[in-house]
Amino acid sequence: MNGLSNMPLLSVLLLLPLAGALACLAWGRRAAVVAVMLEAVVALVLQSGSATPALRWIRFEDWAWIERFGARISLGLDGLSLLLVWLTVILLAVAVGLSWPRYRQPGFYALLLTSCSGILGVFLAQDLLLFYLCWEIMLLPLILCIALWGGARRVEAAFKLLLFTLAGSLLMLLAFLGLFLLHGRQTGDYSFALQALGTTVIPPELAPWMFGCLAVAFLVKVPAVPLHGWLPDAYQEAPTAVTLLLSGVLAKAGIFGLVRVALPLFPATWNSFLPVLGVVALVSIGYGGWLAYVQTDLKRLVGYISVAHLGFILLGLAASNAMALQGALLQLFNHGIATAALFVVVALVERRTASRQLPQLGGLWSRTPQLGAMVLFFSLTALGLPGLNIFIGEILILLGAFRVQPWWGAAGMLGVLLAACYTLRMVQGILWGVPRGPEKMADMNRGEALILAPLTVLVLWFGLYPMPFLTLLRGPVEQLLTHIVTTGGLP
Amino acid sequence: MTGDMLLALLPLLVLFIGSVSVLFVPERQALVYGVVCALLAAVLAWWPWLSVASDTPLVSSGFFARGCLTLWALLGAATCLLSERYRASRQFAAPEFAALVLFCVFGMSVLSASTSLVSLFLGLEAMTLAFYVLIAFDRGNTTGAEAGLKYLLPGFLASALLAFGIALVYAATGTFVLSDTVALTVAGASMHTIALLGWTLILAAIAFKASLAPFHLWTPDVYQGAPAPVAGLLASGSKGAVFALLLASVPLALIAPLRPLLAVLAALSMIVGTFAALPQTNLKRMLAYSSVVHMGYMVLAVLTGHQVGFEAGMFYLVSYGAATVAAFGLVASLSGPSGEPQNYAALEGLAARSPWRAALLTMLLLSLAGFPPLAGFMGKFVLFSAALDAGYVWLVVLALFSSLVSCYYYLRPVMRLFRSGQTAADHGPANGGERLVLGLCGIILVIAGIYPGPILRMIAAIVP
Amino acid sequence: MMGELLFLIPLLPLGGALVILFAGGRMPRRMLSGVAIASVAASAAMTLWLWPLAGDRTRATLFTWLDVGALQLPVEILFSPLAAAMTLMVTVVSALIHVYAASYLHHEPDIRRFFTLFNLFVFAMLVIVLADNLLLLFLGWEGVGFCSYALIGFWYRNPDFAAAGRKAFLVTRAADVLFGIALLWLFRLTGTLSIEAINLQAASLPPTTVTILALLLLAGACGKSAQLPFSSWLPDAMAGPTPVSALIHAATMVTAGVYLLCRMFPLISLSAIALAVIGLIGAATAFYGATCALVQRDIKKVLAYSTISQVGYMFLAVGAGTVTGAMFHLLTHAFFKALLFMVAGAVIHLAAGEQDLFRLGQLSKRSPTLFWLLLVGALALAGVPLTAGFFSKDAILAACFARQTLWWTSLGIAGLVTAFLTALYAIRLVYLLAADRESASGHGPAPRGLVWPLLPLGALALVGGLLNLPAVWGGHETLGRWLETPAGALPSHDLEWGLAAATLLLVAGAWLFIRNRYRVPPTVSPGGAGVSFLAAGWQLDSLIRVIITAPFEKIGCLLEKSVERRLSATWPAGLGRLCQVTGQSWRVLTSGYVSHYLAAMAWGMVLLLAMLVVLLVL
Amino acid sequence: MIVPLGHVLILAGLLFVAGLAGVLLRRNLIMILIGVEIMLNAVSLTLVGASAYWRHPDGQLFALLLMAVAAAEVTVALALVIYLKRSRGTLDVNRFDGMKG
Repeated sequence: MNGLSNMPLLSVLLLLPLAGALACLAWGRRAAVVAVMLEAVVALVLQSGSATPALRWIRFEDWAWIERFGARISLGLDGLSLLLVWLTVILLAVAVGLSWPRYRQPGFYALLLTSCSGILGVFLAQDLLLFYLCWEIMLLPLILCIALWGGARRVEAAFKLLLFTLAGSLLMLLAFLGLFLLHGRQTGDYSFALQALGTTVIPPELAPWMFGCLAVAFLVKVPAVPLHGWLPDAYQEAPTAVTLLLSGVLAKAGIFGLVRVALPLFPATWNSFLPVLGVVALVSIGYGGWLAYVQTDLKRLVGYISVAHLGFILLGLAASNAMALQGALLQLFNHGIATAALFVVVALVERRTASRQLPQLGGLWSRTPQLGAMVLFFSLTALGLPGLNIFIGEILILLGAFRVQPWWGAAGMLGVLLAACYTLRMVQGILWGVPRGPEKMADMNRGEALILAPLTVLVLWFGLYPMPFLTLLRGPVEQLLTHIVTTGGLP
Repeated sequence: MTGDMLLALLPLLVLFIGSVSVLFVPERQALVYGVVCALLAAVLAWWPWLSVASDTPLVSSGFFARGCLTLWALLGAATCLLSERYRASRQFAAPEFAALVLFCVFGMSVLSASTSLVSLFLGLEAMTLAFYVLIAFDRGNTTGAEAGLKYLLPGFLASALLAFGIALVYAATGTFVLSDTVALTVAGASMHTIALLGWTLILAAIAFKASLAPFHLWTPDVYQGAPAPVAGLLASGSKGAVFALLLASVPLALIAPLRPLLAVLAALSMIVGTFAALPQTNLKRMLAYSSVVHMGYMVLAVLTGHQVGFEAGMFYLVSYGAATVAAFGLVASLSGPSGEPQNYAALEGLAARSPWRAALLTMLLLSLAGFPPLAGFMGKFVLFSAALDAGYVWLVVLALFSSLVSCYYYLRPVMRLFRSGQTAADHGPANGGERLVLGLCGIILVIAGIYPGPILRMIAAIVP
Repeated sequence: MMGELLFLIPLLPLGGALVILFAGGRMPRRMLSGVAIASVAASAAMTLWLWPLAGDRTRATLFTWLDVGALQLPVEILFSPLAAAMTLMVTVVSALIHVYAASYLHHEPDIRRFFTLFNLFVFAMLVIVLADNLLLLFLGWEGVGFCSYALIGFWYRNPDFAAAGRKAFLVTRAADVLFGIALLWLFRLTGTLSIEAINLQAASLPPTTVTILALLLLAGACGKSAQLPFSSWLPDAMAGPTPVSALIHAATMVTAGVYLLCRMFPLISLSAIALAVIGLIGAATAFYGATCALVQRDIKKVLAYSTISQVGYMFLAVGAGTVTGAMFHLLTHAFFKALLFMVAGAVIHLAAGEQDLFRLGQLSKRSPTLFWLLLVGALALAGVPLTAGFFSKDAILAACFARQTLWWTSLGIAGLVTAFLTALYAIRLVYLLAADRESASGHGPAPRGLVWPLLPLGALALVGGLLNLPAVWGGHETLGRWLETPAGALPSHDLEWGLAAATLLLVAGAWLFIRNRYRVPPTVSPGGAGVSFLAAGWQLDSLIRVIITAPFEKIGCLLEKSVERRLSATWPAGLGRLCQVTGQSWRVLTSGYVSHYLAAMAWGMVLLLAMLVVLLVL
Repeated sequence: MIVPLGHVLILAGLLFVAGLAGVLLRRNLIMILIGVEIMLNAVSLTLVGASAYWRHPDGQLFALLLMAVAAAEVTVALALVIYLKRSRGTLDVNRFDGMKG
């Protein structure tokens, strides 16, 4: 065990999916399963080392990369990234499992794995260039997946997603470059290390612009409401595995970026940005929820649900106190699991009914009660029923937000009502009423149950006993808060 | 003329002699001979006891000149290797083809090594002359002749502009030595205006060679009509050589009044190239417009006017060159006797027929679009950071915008590759030479993208 | 520790639910319902066994649910006398209704789902009752909401039934938003969510804040308890199976709002305005429910409106400051309303599903036992002296009049009027059911399982008044002493006697009126405008539809169509198209004519030269 | 120097523009080539003039070189002229518009 933990596990974690992707291309899609399993094993080993919360990092690895720019391959794992690594691994497994009967081409799995490499890189990178590199790597394979395996308007959807997110990431690149040059000029040390760049003195006339670039880049990925134009089409047209990763993990990467990159780099600007973020968050909650209520396509519907839920997470960031931040960061995981589960059940429903349109569905319960129960269960999760995981995050966020800005908390509460409106409408459309569609359909088979079972367990676990995970987040949140307080001038 | 000078000129001589002697080599071995000559020149450039740094009056033999020569020689070799099957199916006269390629490489090497306006002119003309013929080489194809004409006439005009520009600079400064002319112009001689006029004309001629807007209109037609390997050489080599000159010997950015001109050329190229590439459905034309955009980026490197920027420019050239040569090489490799698969429609279903080549083409286009972790991204990254450092924020923002839009036209053919196509393939499997060249380009793109340190170090070592 | 055993009270029904959920598929029906009944009955037994703990207000902690920043939130229960009384009522009534349900649903194929949800409901209800902090209470609060939703829509094939469930959930959740805001606010103010701690700190809060908080809590309670203006879901909720109506929508869940107010009473009582509003809402709802119940034709809807009305009394009690009165009425109401619902269920069962009062009848002939039980329930509901309903209702009215202010006196008079109306519809129900006419025929006598659980309830409905017999009647106010809750202003003996007399008069009047009106069984005819207005619950539904639901949907569709599909979806696409068009139009430049290319070069040169000239001149 | 350099440059400039005009206005390939030749002659004139002005022979040498290069260029051009005339039967440069866009 000791020998194992001396290995550069983070690098292994990062490269394993890539290796898996190559193996997929060489030996077929079974390699993907092996890669996912190995990845889970590595994550478990990392988890076992997470028992010392006193340290800033559970694990830190640093390799030389491009000396010219002082760019290094530095990977850091703390409680937050560990949680998100788990999320990535779990959702990758779910995505692979869900796609298994449907997509036989190894290329599909290779792309999924490649994307996961990028995602893990984003969660681990402590060097901005590496971060940017991974940021792009995580998206492109998924876009190719959409373009190649998506629905009828796949190319359009893929391009839309690409252009939106790329516009964001180019802005991000601009900000990174500016920061790199500023820091280099100030200190003579040209470096992309996040730690070092955090100390840069940014001219006050530049700071809002640079921060704005980063904020847009990250909010596009989330997406927050005025920047969500890519979402409905991409979610609708993408293969479910991709939709699941997009909403389950990539959205998290956006929020993670805000917390891990934008905040430490621009603490002062961050504080003046919070009111804007709060409004954006509330608009996301309200607009996403309202639109979710009128959707007829299930994937679009779940997509908007996801927008609304992500709005809550943003609200937590906007509140920026211990409770709200911890809730928001926990919610990253919770929402990932919940939204992935919703997409999975939607896919399973579609598999049986060959339709995703609410008017063509109905009375599923009478034919597939087990699947129906799953639809109901995960809808209730999305609805924020206490005892299930989404509720924990939401209530912490709301409690925290109300302390900072009462009307944020109150408006957020209205979002909870909206959640009930749209989820129950969905449940009503799918499960209840007169049976429509095929007379007979098979209930969940063992494989499908195997995909949903772990998600169910996680939803309940995080809903009923979230303390172990909240403890994991305590260190990172304190870190952020001290950063905000000491350098951002917030009382 | 001393022995040292001869030794220093040896690689050039090898290229020149090779280009003459290849005419006497039998048809079947001619291209191999050409490859051997080019590689020999490349090796000789770095052979320890031959590499004496002794500048001749016209051409330098410094590290940069030798590095460039190596690059162009490798490009020439790659062109020969890529043309083997292409030539065989079209009954090209191999010796003449190889001779012209070698001569072209010779011209490029002289151009990028030139220390004098004379050698600059000679090198440029040598290269251009060879291209005139190479472009129209495929006599069975009438578009080839049209392409030749469309390169020839603007080329003539550009030559005249260049010559007049040189004459004016000479008239104003009284010398042909590049460093002196630049220094005198910067210092502001008595005939400052005449000198500036001359430089502007030279700039216009160079803009033609590098196909900067609005001197770029020939580019798509010529790329489309020229044989694919030749177009590859034209797109990477000739432009590369011109920019190598600008980066090493003619630091135009030092002449303050020319900077806005360069900036405008860059901006126009980015905008025009980007928008014109959008509606294209012909791969070669798209690549042509994309090269306009890329050359616009390259101007940024010229504009920085300092070492770091020049290094970034060279790195960008390498990444762009590798992708472009490989892209045109792929078109050549996919060509059958009936023609080249230029239209996107002809590329449909390629992934199913030849997955490796489809994957490579995808990679090349992604690299050109600047997606990490490929060389194109790293190239843009170093280039834009240098330009930002030099203070050209608006140009960098424009460049980022054009990169954004460019994704659309690069990815459009990619999407077609993976669609199930109906078109029958008339191309055979790639031969050894093609595999070697394409594979190498692919590896360069990945390495330069993921671990660019060594390449950057090499470039830093040679850029003066 | 005995205290930890307290957790078994809610966990037993939960365990039952889980067993049924996971193993129910492989169980025979009898065993399945046996598990359900046994788990709830065991819970009731536990409550009795652990009853002594309530005297010491025992707390027990299971584990830490949340510990974030300032928030320390254990999963903790508080077994206070109030909670104990409520727990006992819930478990006992639940156990009886479980037994009833087992026979009531003996034809239903999917009883596994039914009993899972039913047991889950009991669990959630017990969590509400026992929770020590507001968040845990909220868990139960939403939990019962969900179970109610799923059970109302139990017969989901009928989309209307499912929609009724949805409506119930959404309306209550709308109120929960306000409750939730109160929760957030309380946490902001006090830094804790423990109910005890909040109540202790309440006195230090500014009065205006307390008033607003109390009103927010009131709103939450109104939602759950179907008080105005959140009352419209309850009549629709009758779509569920009758045991569900009896348990959830009569005995337990709808009274959770009252229970919440009772728990938070120390806070609420600090604001006279809030109390006045609570009283007003209670009286208004009581009157509203009673008027609507008068004209209903669906037997279950009569009972539903009656529930609304009776819960209104409880609110009135809280407003008048008599928590004891509220709890007393809550308990007696649970007995007689559960009884009435179950009688109604049995009647419907006998009539093969017919629910229209005008098509039912001859109950006394077909099943005398049921008729007597109905009579007991109706008399208790009407508040005939000496029944349980009489004492609890009188206690409330007495508390109102005892305040001796204009406001409370008028509310008390409204309560008296309502009592008259209550008597009217209760006796009308009996008359219509007993009427001698052709009625829908059904199968034989009521199964025993449907009858015997009613007997203890019937007994309780008759003698439940002994729980808190006022001193005037020779009692000791046992319940009040046990609960240690405020009993409000003490009424004078004269007032008590006067009220009793008034009640007797009102009931008698009502009986005479109904006897007169329904001696001849009424024909089936549509009523006038007034009747249909009352029958539709004062058109509350349409009002909500016009004011809230319809605009919400319309704006949503509008957003989708105009903003999302057109604007948001087209502006990126529009930009893309703009780029495309630009590119397309610029293709003209590459005209294919060499002379144009040459000219372009010349123009380019001119451009460069012109720039140079400009620069030199500048 | 009898003629001032300025005058030479003006003349050369005029010649150059004249040649340019020929290139731009003519459609016939041969005439365009002649235009280019005129421009090159302007260059030669400048070079020779400058050479005289600066009093060293570089310029004249370059002029000689230029002639050689021009000859080579024209050789290639004429070969193309013949090929085009044979294959398409015309020397109007705007008839060759098979590729555009």
